Amino acid sequence: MLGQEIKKLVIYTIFLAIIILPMLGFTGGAEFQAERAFLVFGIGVALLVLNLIVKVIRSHRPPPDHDKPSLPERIGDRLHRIPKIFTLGPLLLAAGTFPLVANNYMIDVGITCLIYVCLGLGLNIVVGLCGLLDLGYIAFYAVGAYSYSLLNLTYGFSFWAALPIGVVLGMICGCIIGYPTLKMRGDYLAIVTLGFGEIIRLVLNNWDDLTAGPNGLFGMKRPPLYYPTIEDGGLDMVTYYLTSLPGLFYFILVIAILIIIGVNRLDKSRIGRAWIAIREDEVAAELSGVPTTWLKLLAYAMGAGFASVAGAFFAAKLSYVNPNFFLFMESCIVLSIVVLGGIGSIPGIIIAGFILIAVPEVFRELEAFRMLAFGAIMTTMMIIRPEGLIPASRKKREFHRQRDEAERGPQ
Amino acid sequence: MNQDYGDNILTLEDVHTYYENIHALKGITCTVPKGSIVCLIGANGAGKTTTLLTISGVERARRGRILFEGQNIETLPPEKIAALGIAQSPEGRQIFSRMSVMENLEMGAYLRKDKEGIQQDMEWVFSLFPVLKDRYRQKGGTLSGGEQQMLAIGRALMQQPKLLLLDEPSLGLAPKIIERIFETIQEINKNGMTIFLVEQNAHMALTTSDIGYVMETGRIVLEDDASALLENKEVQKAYLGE
Amino acid sequence: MDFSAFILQQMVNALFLGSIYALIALGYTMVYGIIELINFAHGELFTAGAFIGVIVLSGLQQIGWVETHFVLTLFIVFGLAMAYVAVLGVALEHVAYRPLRNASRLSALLSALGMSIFLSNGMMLSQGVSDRAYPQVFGLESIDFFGAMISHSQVFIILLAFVLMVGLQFFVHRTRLGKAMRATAQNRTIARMLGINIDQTIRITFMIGPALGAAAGVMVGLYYGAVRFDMGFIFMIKAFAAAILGGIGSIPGAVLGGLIIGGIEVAWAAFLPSAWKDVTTFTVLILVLYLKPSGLLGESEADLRV
Amino acid sequence: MTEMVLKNVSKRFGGLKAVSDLDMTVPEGRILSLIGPNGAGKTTVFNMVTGVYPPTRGEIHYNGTRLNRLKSSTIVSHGIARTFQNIRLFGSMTVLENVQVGMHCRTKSGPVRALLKTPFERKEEEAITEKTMELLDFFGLADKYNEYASNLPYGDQRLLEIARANASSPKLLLLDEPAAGMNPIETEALMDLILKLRDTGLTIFLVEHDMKLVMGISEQIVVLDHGQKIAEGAPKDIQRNEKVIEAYLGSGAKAEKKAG
Amino acid sequence: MKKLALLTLSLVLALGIGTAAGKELKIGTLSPLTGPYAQDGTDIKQGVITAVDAFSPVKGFDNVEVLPGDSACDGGKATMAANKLINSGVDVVVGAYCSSATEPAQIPLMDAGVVQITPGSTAERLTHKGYDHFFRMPPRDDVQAWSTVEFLTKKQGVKTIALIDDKQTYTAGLTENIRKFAEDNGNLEIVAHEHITPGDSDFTAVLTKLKRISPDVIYMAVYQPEGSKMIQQARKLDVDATFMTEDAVFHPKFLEVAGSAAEGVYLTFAKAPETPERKAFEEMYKKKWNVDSIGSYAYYAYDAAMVALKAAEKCGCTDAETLSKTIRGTTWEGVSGEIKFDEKGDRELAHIIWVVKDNQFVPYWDPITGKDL
Repeated sequence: MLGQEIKKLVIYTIFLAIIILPMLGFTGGAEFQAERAFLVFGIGVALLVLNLIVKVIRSHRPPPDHDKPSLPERIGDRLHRIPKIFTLGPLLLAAGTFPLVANNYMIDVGITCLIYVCLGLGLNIVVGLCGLLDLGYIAFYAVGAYSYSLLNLTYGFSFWAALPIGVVLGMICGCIIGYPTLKMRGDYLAIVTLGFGEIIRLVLNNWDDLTAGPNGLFGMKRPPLYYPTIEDGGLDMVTYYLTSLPGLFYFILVIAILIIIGVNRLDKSRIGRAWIAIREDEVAAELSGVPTTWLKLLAYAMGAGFASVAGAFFAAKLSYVNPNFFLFMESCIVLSIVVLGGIGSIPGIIIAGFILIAVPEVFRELEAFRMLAFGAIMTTMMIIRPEGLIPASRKKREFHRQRDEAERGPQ
Repeated sequence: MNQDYGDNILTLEDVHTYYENIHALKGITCTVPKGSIVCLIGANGAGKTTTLLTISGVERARRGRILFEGQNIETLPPEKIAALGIAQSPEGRQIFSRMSVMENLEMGAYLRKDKEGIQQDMEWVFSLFPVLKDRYRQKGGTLSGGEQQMLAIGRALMQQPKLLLLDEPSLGLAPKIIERIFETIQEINKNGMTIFLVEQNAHMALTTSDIGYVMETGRIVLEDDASALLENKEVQKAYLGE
Repeated sequence: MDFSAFILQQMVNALFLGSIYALIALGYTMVYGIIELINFAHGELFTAGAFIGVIVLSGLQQIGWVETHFVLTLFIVFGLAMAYVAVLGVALEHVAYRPLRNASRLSALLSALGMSIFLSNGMMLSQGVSDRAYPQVFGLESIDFFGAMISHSQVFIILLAFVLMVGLQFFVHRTRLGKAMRATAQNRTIARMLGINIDQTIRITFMIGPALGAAAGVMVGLYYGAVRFDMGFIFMIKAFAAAILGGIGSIPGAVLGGLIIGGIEVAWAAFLPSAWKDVTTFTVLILVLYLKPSGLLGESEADLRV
Repeated sequence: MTEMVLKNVSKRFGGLKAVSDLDMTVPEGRILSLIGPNGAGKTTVFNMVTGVYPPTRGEIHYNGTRLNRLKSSTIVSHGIARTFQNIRLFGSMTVLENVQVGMHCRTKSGPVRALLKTPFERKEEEAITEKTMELLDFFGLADKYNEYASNLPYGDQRLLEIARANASSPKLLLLDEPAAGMNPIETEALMDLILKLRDTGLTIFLVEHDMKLVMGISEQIVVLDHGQKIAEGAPKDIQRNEKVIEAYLGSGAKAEKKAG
Repeated sequence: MKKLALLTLSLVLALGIGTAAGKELKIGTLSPLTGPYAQDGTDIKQGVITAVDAFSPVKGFDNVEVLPGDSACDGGKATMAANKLINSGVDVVVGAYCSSATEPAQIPLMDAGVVQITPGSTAERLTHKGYDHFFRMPPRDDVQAWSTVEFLTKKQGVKTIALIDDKQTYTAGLTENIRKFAEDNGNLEIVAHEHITPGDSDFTAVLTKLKRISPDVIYMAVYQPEGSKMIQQARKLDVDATFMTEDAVFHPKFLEVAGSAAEGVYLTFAKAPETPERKAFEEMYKKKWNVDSIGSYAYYAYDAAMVALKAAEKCGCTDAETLSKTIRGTTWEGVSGEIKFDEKGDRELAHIIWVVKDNQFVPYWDPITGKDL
C-alpha cells in the first residue's frame, strides 16, 4: 500500500516537474527563472505529499458504511424536514435588511448575485428540468437587455411596458434556437446553442443601424414605480425612478422571489413533471403521452423568458448595454451555477449563484489568481460532488399520508 | 454430481452483486468443472447475464469469492481476467459495429502475440462460420443479427480461452443456425475448452450441457446433471413450455 | 491581381486555415470519440504547445542552431512541444476527467471548463499577459505561385499537417493500439473483456490528441508570429465546430469539417461583408446539423431500438 | 368497432428486414399475444404501432385513424398505451409522479395556469392525485407512492410501468414482456391482473416469452418468425402447430410431445 | 441553513473590510486586469503606482493609497468595481480603459462625487455628458481621425483608403470618424471597409480582398495583437499599400512581434516630449517593474495620477468640487506633454504621425504645423 503510494508520488512529482518547470521557468528571455518555478513546483510537491499522508491515514480508518447516506444527503434531507417558515423567514429577513446595513458595493454585488440567480433559475428549466444542454443561454439575457434599451430609447417605452415585449421576444428567440435542436443529442446541442449565442451577440454587434453596434446603447431610464398622491385636490400618479442601489436591490429581489415562486410552481406542475420525465427518458416520456417536441420548445421559451426579465433589469440598472457583455464565458458561468448548485435544485442554484458571483468578488484583489482558483475549484467541486452542492430530490409529499390515514380512519 | 470431470476450473462462492440499490445476485454458488459444458437457465431478468458479467469482472461482486483455476479473481479488472483465459461472448450481439469483421476478430486476439496461431484460429473460425469469411471486409454493423451473433462467438474464440462464457448464443437465430451453433459449441468443447452457457432456450441448452443450473430472481434454485434436469417436472413446467 | 490569382490565393488561404482547424479538431474528435467528453481545455493545451514551441525555439536560436541545423531545430521544437503537451494531456485526464468517467456528462463538461479556465489563467500568470513573439525563422519571403503568394512557412505547415493527419489515420486503422482505441471508443465493456486495458488506451488518446493540438499551436506560432495565453479560445470554438460538423468521433470528418469551416470563413470574408463571417460559419453549421444531425461523416444511429 | 388493423406492414433497418408483410387484427376487448423467438420482430411491431418509427411499408389503423405518421404522444392520446421490455421508468421521480406523468395527455393545465396557480390548475392537480392514488390502489402500489421508482423491487417496477401506461386511460394496452424477470408466483399474480384489466374493458396486446402466461390467458395468439407471421389462432392450435414448434417452442417440445 | 448564514456573515464582513479613517488620499484604478486586455490594464495600474511612488509623500497628507480595481472590460463588473472603490473612500479614480467599462462606471462615480480621469477611453461622448469631475488624458477619437486624414491627404497625397476595424467600441468609433473626416475633406475616397473578429489570427482573406482592390492606404483600426499579426500577413501576401494604424498598436510589443514586417508602418500617437521628467519616469518604471519596454497607456496613467496628486497637494483637499476646479484651472507638465483641460474635461492634445524605422517608433510629421519632425 505505502510502497505503491510512494511510487505514485514519484511519478506524479516527475509529471509535475515536466509540466511546471518549463512553463514557469522560461517566461521571457532564454534565462531560466529558477526561483519562481521551483517555488510553485515546491508547493505542488508539498500538496502531493499532503495528499499521500491523508491517504495513508485514511487507509487505516474503517471503510465508510455504504448504507448510511452521505453527509450532504443528510444535510439535504434535514433541510427538507425543517418547516419552511424557519428557513425562508430568516432568509427573507436577511435579504430584506441587507441594503440597510450594507454599503453600496455590497449591494451592487448583491444585485449582481440576484441577477445571476434569476439567470440560473431560468437555465435550470432548460438544463435542470428538461435535461437539454444550453451553452448560449446568455443570448436571451442580451435579447431582454436590448429590447428594453431599444424600446426605451427609441419609443420611450417605460420599463413596465417594455418588459412583456422583451419577454415575448426572448421566448421567440428561445423557440428559434429550440427548433433545430429538437432532434439533436447532447453534444451537438452544445455547439448549436453555443453557435446561436454567438450569432445573437454578433448580430447585436454588427447591426449598427439598430443597436449602435459596438458603441452600445446608453441613457436608458431606471425602472419606475408609480404611486398615487393627492395634489390640487385630485388623485395623481407620481412616477418615481429607482436610481439608488438599495432601491434597485429590492426591485431585483422581488423579481428573483417571483421567479423562484414561478419556477417552483412550474416544477411541481404537470408541465414540470413532464419536463423531468423527458430528462429521465425522452422516449418513455413520449410513449407515455407527453408531447416532447412542444414541451422542449416550451422549456427553451420559458428559460429564455426568465433570462429576458433579468436582461431588461440589467439594462435598466446599468443604463448602458454593449454586445461585449454577453460573451460565451457568461453562458458558462450561468451553466456552472446550475450544475454546481445541483441540477434541477432551486436552493442549490441560489447558493451556487451566491458562491460563484459574490465569493470571487472578495478575492478581486488577487486578479488572475482569483480566476486560477475559480477554475481549479470548479473542477475540484465536480470531482468531489458531481451531483452538485444540493442535489435535487423530488420532494416527498407528506400530505398524502395524512389523506390516507383519514381514509383508513373509520375502518 | 458427475465425477468424470477434472478439477473445477471456476468456482463461485456466495456471490452477491448489486446494481446500485438493486440486489441482483443474492448469493450465487456454483462450480464449472474443467472440460465440461455447464449451462445456466432461467427467465429474463433472473440474473443470468449478471452472473456472467460478474465472472468477467465487468460487474463487481460486493460479497463472495470467485476462483478461477484456484486463483481469486473477484477483485481483478476485466482485462486481467481476460488475460487469465476467460472469454465472453456477450448478450445481444455486442460487436464493434464500426469495425470490419476482420478487425473484430483481430480484436479478439488482442492479447495474443503468435501471428501464426492467430492466422490458424481465424481460419478455424471461418470454417465454423463460413458466412463470416464471405463478409470479412464488411463493417460489423451491416451484418444481420445472426451473423453478428456468430461474429461475437468467433471473436471470443479468437481469445483462445480456457473458459468460454456464452450469453444467449441462440438469441434471434433461426432454428437451423441454432442447431449449428450448439453443434459448434460441442465441437469446441471436445477440443478441450470449458464452456459456461447462459440460455433461455432451456431445452437446447440442457441437451447440449453436462451440468445445469436453474436461476430465479438472483438465486440458484436447482442444480443437477443436465439430463436429470430435463426430466425434472418443475423445470419442464416452468421452462420447457410443457 | 487578376481574378484567377485572387481565387487561387483565397484557396490557399482557406486550405491553410482549414488545415490548422482540422489539426486541432482531430484532437477534439479523438478525445470525444473515446470518452464522449468535449474537452474544453483542448484550446489551452494547444496554447501550451505554442508556448513550449517558442521557449524551445528561442533557446535554439540563441545557440545559433536555427542557422546551422534548421531541420533539426524544427524537429526538436515540434517534438518537445508535442511531448510536453502529451504529458499535460495525460495529467489532465488523470486529474480532471478520470474521476468523472461515470458521472453525468454535464459534470464532466464543467470539470473540463474548470480546467480550461485554470490552464488559461495559469499560462497568463506564468507567461505574461502580452504576446510572446515567435522568432521568424521562415522569414517573410513568399513563393509566387501563378500570382498567389505562398510563404515558406505555409508550405511547410500544410505539408506537416497533411503528414500528421495521414499518420494518424494510419495509426488508428492499421496498428494494434489504434484498433484498441477504436474498440474502446465503441464499447468500453467489451473492449475490457477482450483484454484491452482501457485506462491505458484512454491515456494514449490523451497523449495523441493534445499532441496534435500542440503541433497546431507551434504552427500557429510560426506562421502568425506570436502566442498569447488566451489565443486558444477562438481556435477552440472553430475547431469544435469543425469536429462536430464533420461528425464527432470521425477522423476524416474532422479534417473535412476543418477545411469546410476554413473555407466558409475565407470565402465569406473574400466576397461578402466580412463582419458577418462568423455569423455565417455558425449558421452553416446549424443548418448542416439540422439536416444531418450526426454531422457530415458521422455514423447515424438510424436503428433506434426501444 | 375499435380494433387495430395492421395491413401489409413491413419494416427494414438498413439491409435487415425486421418485419415483412404482416397482416393482423387486434380485436376489441380481447387478450391477444404476439410470440416468437428473440429478434423475430415483435418489439418492432410494438414500436411501429406506437409511433417510435414509421413502417417502411403498409398501413396501421386504429379505430378508423391511420397511425402511420403520427407522433407517439398523439397515438397515446388516441388510447394506445404501452410498457417496455427493459423497464423504462423515470427513476428519480416518485411512484406517484411516474403515474401522474402518464396522465399528461388527459389533462390540460399549461404553463400559464401553473405559474398563476389558477383554481382550475389546483382542481386538476387534486383530481390527478386522486386518480393516481386510485390507480395505485388497483395495482397494489399505494403504500409505496412516495418511493423513488428506481428503488422499487423489480416486480413492482413492472407493475408501475403498467400503472403508468394505464394512467393515460387507454383502450388498448400493449405489454412488452411483462413477466420478464418475475418468479412463478409473481407471474401468477400478473396473470390475474391482466385478466382484471381486460374485464375493465381494456384490449390487451401482449408480447411474452413465458408460455405459461401466454397459454394461460391469451384468447388469440399470433406467432412471428423472422418478421413473418407463421401462425395465428387459439392457444390450443398454436401449441400443436408444427411450424411453431419448429421455429419457437423447439424440437425438444416436439420430442416431448412425441414421447407424451 | 446555519452554514449558509455563516457564509453570508463572513462574506458580508469580508466585503465590508476596507473602510479606514485618517487624513489620506486614495487613488483607485479601474482597468482590465483579467481577460484579453489585461496587458494594457496592468500597464495602467503600474503607471499609477509608479506615480504615487515617485511623488510621495504628498504635502498635507499622511498617506497615499492606491486601490487597484479590475473592470474586466465588462459593464457589470466595472460598476461593481467602481462601487467597491467608492466604498473604500477613493477620492480619484484613474480609469477605465475600455469605453464599454468607462461609460457605466461613470454613473456611480459621478454620483458619489469622485474625480475620474480616464487614461484610455477615447469615445467622444464620454466628455459630452456634462460631468464636471470627469477628465480624459488621451486625445479623442475625432482628434486622432482628423490627424490621420490630414496626414494622408496633405502629406502623403493619397487618394484611396481601405479601412479595417475589429468592431469594438474604440476601433469602430475611430473608423467612423475617419469616414466622416474623409467625406468632409473630399480628396480621400474610402474604397473598402472590412471587419475582423477580435482574437482572430488569420486575416489573409480580408487582406487578399484588399490586395485586389489595391487601395493606396490600408488603415488598421485594431489592437496590438491583431495589428502585429496582420502586418506580417500583409507582407507575406505582398500587399502593395501603405499601412497606417493608431495608438492602440503603438506598443513595443508591436515591434517585437512584427519584427521587420513593421517597417514603414505609420501610426498616430501623441508627441512625446523630450523632457528629463519623461526620461526619469521611463527609467524608474523599467526598474520598478523589471521590463524592457513601456506600454503606451502607462504614460497616460502616470500623468493622470500625477495630476491628481499635484492638485490634491495644491488645494490640500479631497472633495471632488475643489479638486476638479484645481485640475481644470492649472496647466500641468506631464510625461505625455503639456496637460491642460478644457471645459468638458478633454485635453488640448494632438496626435503626431510616427513611422516605424529600424524597428523603432520615430516621430515623422506634425498635422497641426504641417511640418516634418
